Amino acid sequence: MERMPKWADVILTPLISLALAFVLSALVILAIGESPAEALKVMVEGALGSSYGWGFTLYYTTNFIFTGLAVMVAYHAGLFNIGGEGQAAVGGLGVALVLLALPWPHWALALPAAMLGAALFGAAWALIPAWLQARRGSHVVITTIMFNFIAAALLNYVLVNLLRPVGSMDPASANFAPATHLPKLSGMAKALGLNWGENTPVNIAFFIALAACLLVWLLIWRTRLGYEIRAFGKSEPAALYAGISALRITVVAMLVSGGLAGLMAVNNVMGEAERLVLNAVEGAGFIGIAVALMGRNHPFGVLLAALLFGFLYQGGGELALWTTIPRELIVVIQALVILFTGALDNMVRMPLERLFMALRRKGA
Amino acid sequence: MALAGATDTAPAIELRGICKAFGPVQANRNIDLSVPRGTIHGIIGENGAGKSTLMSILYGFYRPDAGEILVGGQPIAITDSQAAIRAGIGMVFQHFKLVQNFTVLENVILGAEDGRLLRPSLARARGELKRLAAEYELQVDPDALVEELSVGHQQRVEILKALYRQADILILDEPTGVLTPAEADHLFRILRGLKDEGKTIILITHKLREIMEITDNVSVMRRGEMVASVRTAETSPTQLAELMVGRKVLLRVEKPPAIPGAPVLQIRGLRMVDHDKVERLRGIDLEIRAGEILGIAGVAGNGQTQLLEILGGFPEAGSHISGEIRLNGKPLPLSGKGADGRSRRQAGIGHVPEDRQAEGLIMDFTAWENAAFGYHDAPEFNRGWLMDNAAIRADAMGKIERFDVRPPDPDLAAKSFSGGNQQKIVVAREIERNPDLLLIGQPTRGVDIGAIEFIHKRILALRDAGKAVLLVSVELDEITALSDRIAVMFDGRIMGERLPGEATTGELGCLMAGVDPAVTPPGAAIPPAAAPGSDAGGGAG
Amino acid sequence: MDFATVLQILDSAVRLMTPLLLACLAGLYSERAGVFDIGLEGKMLMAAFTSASVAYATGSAWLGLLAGIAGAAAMAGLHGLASISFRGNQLISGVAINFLASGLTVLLGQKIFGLGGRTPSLSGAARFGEITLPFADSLRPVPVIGPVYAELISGHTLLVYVAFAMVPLTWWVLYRTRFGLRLRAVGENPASVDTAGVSVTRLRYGAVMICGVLCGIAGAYLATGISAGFVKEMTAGRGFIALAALIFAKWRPWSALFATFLFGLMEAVANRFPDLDLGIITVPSMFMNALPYILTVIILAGFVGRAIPPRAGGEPYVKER
Amino acid sequence: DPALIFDLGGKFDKSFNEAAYNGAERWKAETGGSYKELEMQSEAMREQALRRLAQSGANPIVMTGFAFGEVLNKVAPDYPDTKFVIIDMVVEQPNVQSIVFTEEQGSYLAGVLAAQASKSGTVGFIGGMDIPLIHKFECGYAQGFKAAKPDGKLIINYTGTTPAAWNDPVKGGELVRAQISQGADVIYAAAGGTGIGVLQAAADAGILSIGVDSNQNHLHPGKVLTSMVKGVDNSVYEAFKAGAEIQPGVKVMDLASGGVSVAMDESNKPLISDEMTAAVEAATKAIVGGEIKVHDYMTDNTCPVE
Ligand SMILES: Nc1ncnc2c1ncn2[C@@H]1O[C@H](COP(=O)(O)OP(=O)(O)OP(=O)(O)O)[C@@H](O)[C@H]1O
Ligand SMILES: Nc1ncnc2c1ncn2[C@@H]1O[C@H](COP(=O)(O)OP(=O)(O)OP(=O)(O)O)[C@@H](O)[C@H]1O
Ligand SMILES: [Mg+2]
Ligand SMILES: [Mg+2]
Repeated sequence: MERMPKWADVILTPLISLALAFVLSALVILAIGESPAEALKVMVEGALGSSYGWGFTLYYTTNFIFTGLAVMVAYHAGLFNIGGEGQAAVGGLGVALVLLALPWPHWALALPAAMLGAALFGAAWALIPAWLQARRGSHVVITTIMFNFIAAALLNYVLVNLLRPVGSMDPASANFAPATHLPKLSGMAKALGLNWGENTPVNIAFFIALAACLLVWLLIWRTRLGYEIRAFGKSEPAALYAGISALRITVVAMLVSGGLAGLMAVNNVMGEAERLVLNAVEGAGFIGIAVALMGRNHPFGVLLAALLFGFLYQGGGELALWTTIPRELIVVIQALVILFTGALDNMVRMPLERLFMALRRKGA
Repeated sequence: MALAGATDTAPAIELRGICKAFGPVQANRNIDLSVPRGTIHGIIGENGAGKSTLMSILYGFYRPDAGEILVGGQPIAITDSQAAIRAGIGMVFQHFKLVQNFTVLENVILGAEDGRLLRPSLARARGELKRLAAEYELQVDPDALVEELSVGHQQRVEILKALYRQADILILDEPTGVLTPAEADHLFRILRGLKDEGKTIILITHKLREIMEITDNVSVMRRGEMVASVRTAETSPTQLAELMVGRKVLLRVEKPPAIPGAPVLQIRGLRMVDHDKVERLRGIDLEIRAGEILGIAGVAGNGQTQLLEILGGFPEAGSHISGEIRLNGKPLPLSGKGADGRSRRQAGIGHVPEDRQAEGLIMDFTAWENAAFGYHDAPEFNRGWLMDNAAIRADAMGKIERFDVRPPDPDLAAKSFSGGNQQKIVVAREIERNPDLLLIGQPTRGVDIGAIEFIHKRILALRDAGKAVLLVSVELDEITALSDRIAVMFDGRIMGERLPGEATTGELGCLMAGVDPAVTPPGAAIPPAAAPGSDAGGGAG
Repeated sequence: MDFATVLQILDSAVRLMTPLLLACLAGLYSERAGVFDIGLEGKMLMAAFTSASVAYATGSAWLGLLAGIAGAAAMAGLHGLASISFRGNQLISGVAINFLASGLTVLLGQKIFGLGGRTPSLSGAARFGEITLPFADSLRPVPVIGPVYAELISGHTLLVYVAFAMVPLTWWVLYRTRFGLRLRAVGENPASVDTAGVSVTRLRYGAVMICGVLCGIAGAYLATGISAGFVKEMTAGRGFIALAALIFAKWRPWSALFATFLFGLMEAVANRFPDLDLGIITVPSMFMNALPYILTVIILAGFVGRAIPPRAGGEPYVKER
Repeated sequence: DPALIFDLGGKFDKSFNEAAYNGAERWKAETGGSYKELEMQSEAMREQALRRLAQSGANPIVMTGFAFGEVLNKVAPDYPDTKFVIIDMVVEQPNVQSIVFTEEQGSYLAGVLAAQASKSGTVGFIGGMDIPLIHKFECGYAQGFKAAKPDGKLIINYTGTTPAAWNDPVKGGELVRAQISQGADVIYAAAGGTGIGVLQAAADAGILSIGVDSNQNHLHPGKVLTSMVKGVDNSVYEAFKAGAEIQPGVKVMDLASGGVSVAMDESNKPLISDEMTAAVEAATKAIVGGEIKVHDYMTDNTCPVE
């Protein structure tokens, strides 16, 4: 017998937590002398009020889906991958190398190759922490954090010394050839005669992200590997009993995780910047942690949470653009959302459970 | 109803109308209990009947939802364990509450220190332990780390903790589950000694024999309620069993004689040195034939776990194994490829692990997912790349029905089933695969009597279908009831083999303690309750 | 490399290790009590901000220190609330605290000072000055011991000495006092403490608050000791390095001293030799800067092996399911 | 109205974003006009910001930082009636004015001053994030220093490889101490927020430091030798003043035009001897006259002096 209905656990609790986070955010906005209502209006209009806002919101959502899925897959194997940031950065390097190495005639050819490059590079960056965890017991939380720093150093070196065109100020690679530019959603809409999201970066990678949600769902809940990943994540001794190799699951789960994080580069590097710039990931790897946790480590939840953070990111950007509220407000709101939905969710769940118990007793 | 013991003074403990709910589970329902001073009071009941909960409330570990507690006739509020300790109550929990990497001394003083600094407390405790040891035969090395002690010794530490706090009323929750008969006797001697001093003892146990042997009065719990309190002298095991389960139960299984066939499992000179370079198995030789149950008796921690794990394909990491194992005549690899759990299953070995909650089940998985655990890559559960969840569910439904798993809801998480029903899921999964060899460890640990009956029948049915069964249990009764041959393990060796008909409990007990009565004359010193280098695998029930 | 250079590098290592040591010991208290903490970074950052702000406003480094402790303690209280009272996920709570500190410091700083999250520079009594120990100058001419005393041991801010004193103190508290015994027990098996009649909740809150206080000192040192004011994100990953050091030290105080010294030393060496010339190749500065992180991974993998955390660590103590 | 867009560093970076902000504020104070300002929060937002401002009718739109180059190239043709001004980057579009500074020249003068002021003959350079733009400062400084003191020693450090390198005053201070221990007595900081720590630690240790971008002499009067000032504020001020009439094309702000200089004011007056003044003037004249060519690191990623 459950303490409360499933819908209350899965939907009501996070919604109330979210509401609490927003109430507190409003207090913070008041405290810095701004109007929460005004701020909310700017955010909602800027992020959701027009196809233009949606174009950006969905672009960020795409990033967060990839990093959120990455954290989620590792989490199911009982591994806390904080290295999405570094893996996505190195994934970007993979994309850049693939796209700059060959004269791709068409994006449709370049895209699979770039995806492969992104996933392979991202996975490779997760491999060492995974192996060290399985073989040497070095805690993956620490090693992935370290690998974020090392990735930053590596990218800096590669961009400044190897990929940067001579004479360019910018620590960035050369532009990718126009033939490799991914179709934007706005362009697709235009082909259908619609005027949607003109000049927004959301591109075909959004659909790849949606497909990734579906595939990850299949992987985790419909394949043997997923079954083993979940079993291993829930109980290591039981997995051993069943003949599930700890080394294999740790490594495979982290490879998939790193690969997903790496795939983010298809969106931001190939789809948006169309070249590799320094610090292209911009914290999406860390936001992925919050996205996965808020999404209850389910791909559908990840999708919704990514949308929420996409909204926060774009809305927050608009806030910083058009009001005097500093952009750090968004960091605070994100923190509160993570805190309330992730760490303090029992604060909401415990009273709710009591409420439902009381209701049931009365009903009985 | 009158209980044995002094009637003129107020009872040591009196509980009135105790209620306790854990969320939707009503663990204790309006419980009354009276324990006369200076008596040993037994409490029995099925798993989940609420015995531990009731005692934990008395000890201040849980707060009751309603009810009143009187100690020595005075109503007191037991808000936390400190209050219970002040009222002179001590408790030895079913799962010990010791800090594994602390010394005995540190564990004893924890929470009962004399001042802010440790040194004086430690000195005083050292002296006090010496005195208690002499007085009650409770010797333990005060500077030993608890994790290095055998379960029996750990239990002594728990008792010493209570005595150090000057407990007048001592609660013991299933203390004998992990002890040898000799150790249990030793414990009972101590308890009698304490009783003679005027202390009051409450003893929870599943073993009716112990109730009859040592208690003055006994109370029976069923589904959170106190159904009876009687004088032990005026009742019988059969009556108690009926009160417990609420129906008639067979206390013995009917067993037709075995018809052994060809050898299925042959083990020669099996040795194992674990990660810490401790030799756990010191040359095991065994043979099991088709249609035969070999029971392995022994105190937990004498290598049974390691034996099962090696056969099942998941020995402790970093261990070194040598020797020879043959299944149906074919050698089994001991390490590397082909030596993991998956390969062992493919070779025809089924395994009900000792610790069902940690190993046999994924507690967060649903019942139907668990019903395929370990066999999830079998062809009938898969369709190409994907798992065939419909087929797995259908298979699970069948198992739930045939094994009478309650509630019959395949979507319930394993953790939401009671221990007995969890065990049924594991047993169903392993037995219905029809393995050539079934390894089964502690099949009925913490399982209620009805389920025990059922599981025993299924094991026998497998045997009668011509399969080999290796049964490991710390319950001597279970071993003698089921086995066709009994091997006793001690300190990584097989001390001897007996036939169930001819071996007495005392003889097996001696073997379990490392003494061969055929070699050593009776009456020779029985070594103290120790299982050398024991890892005390007292797994959850 | 001459003796003077060695001394200077060691001297630099001492300064650089101080915030790491304080944060590492902070984490030690918390994690020994069974509450994991990846929010050391955020607590230090918050403390750096509050201490710099108050030190600027009052002109007193001491009040700044108190404010730093208060700031970090507030964050610690939040962590305690989430992970002890509400049995939340300790890792998530830590992540949230890092985000929160990172955002709040700039937001408040901008609101108060209007300098984009920076506080104005501190001077005079608003900073902890360097202390010259007695006889430092008169002993200087004595060979070896003189320079070591005058250069390496003398001449740090008070908080450096506090940090070093915390090591034996922590050891003593942990292994010689009742509080320490209970603290260690609650991180290994909270039920044992609970059944002994001691409140698990109170003990864990105590440990978490000590963690806050030490992080507060670390943050105050960053903002009012080693530098003069707050700059956004000024902790620059030191909280994570401290965490790595804690694991490296296997949650033991003297080992923590050693581990943080090693990290301080690595950074000091990388500062001193920005482009390490190895004859055949010159290691680019980018990799010298990443050296502490690379070495952390190597050390964790090669030398530490499986560091076994306190057994009850990371899990909330749940009595009733 | 004109508009100003700051780069990711934010307008209070104590560096060129802040200088741009000061220029805009000066224009506001003098003319009483108003302007729009924006701060970036992510890479993808650059284009968004440009388009939104152009659509809102802002003219001219001034932006700071090379990172806008790519985007501006793409956006500018879509708004032919809007004038754009980009600082620190050349964008060749008919409606764009590109303003670049010869930081190497200003840094050269800083190097000359450092050579004069140094008693030990050893000076230091502390950069923020290890990127080419900062090497440009470093290389100019090295050339000036070596020209004045051919056998002097120059110690170079960078704070890090992540954006955190711009905000690590603790490490900045520690680098100062490391350089002092190697004999440095004048240190040039081109490191954003980290530079604040550098100047502080230098002042604490009683040696001289050199500020960057804005005039930072006043931060520690009598302790900061000079500041290599980039006239970003002037450029923004001029652009705002010119309004929609601003001339497209490349505008090189060099020593000759006063685009870069070494700051001389009350704060550092006691530090600057007559010889120093003379040396700076001589070098300025030589650079302006073309006798001295200060090499720009960015042209070939190399520096002629070590
Ligand atoms: N901490 C807890 N949280 C939630 N439910 C609990 C808890 N402890 C016990 N229960 C539930 O309360 C009921 C009574 O459990 P209790 O442990 O008292 O039984 P018991 O009679 O001691 O059984 P056993 O013979 O297995 O020891 C069970 O249904 C159990 O699931
Ligand atoms: N977390 C839970 N949620 C819902 N029901 C539960 C939960 N835990 C236990 N129960 C219910 O409580 C009853 C008893 O469970 P419990 O695990 O205590 O049984 P048990 O026989 O005492 O097992 P064990 O011998 O393992 O202690 C079961 O019927 C089960 O459905
Ligand atoms: Mg139970
Ligand atoms: Mg019990």
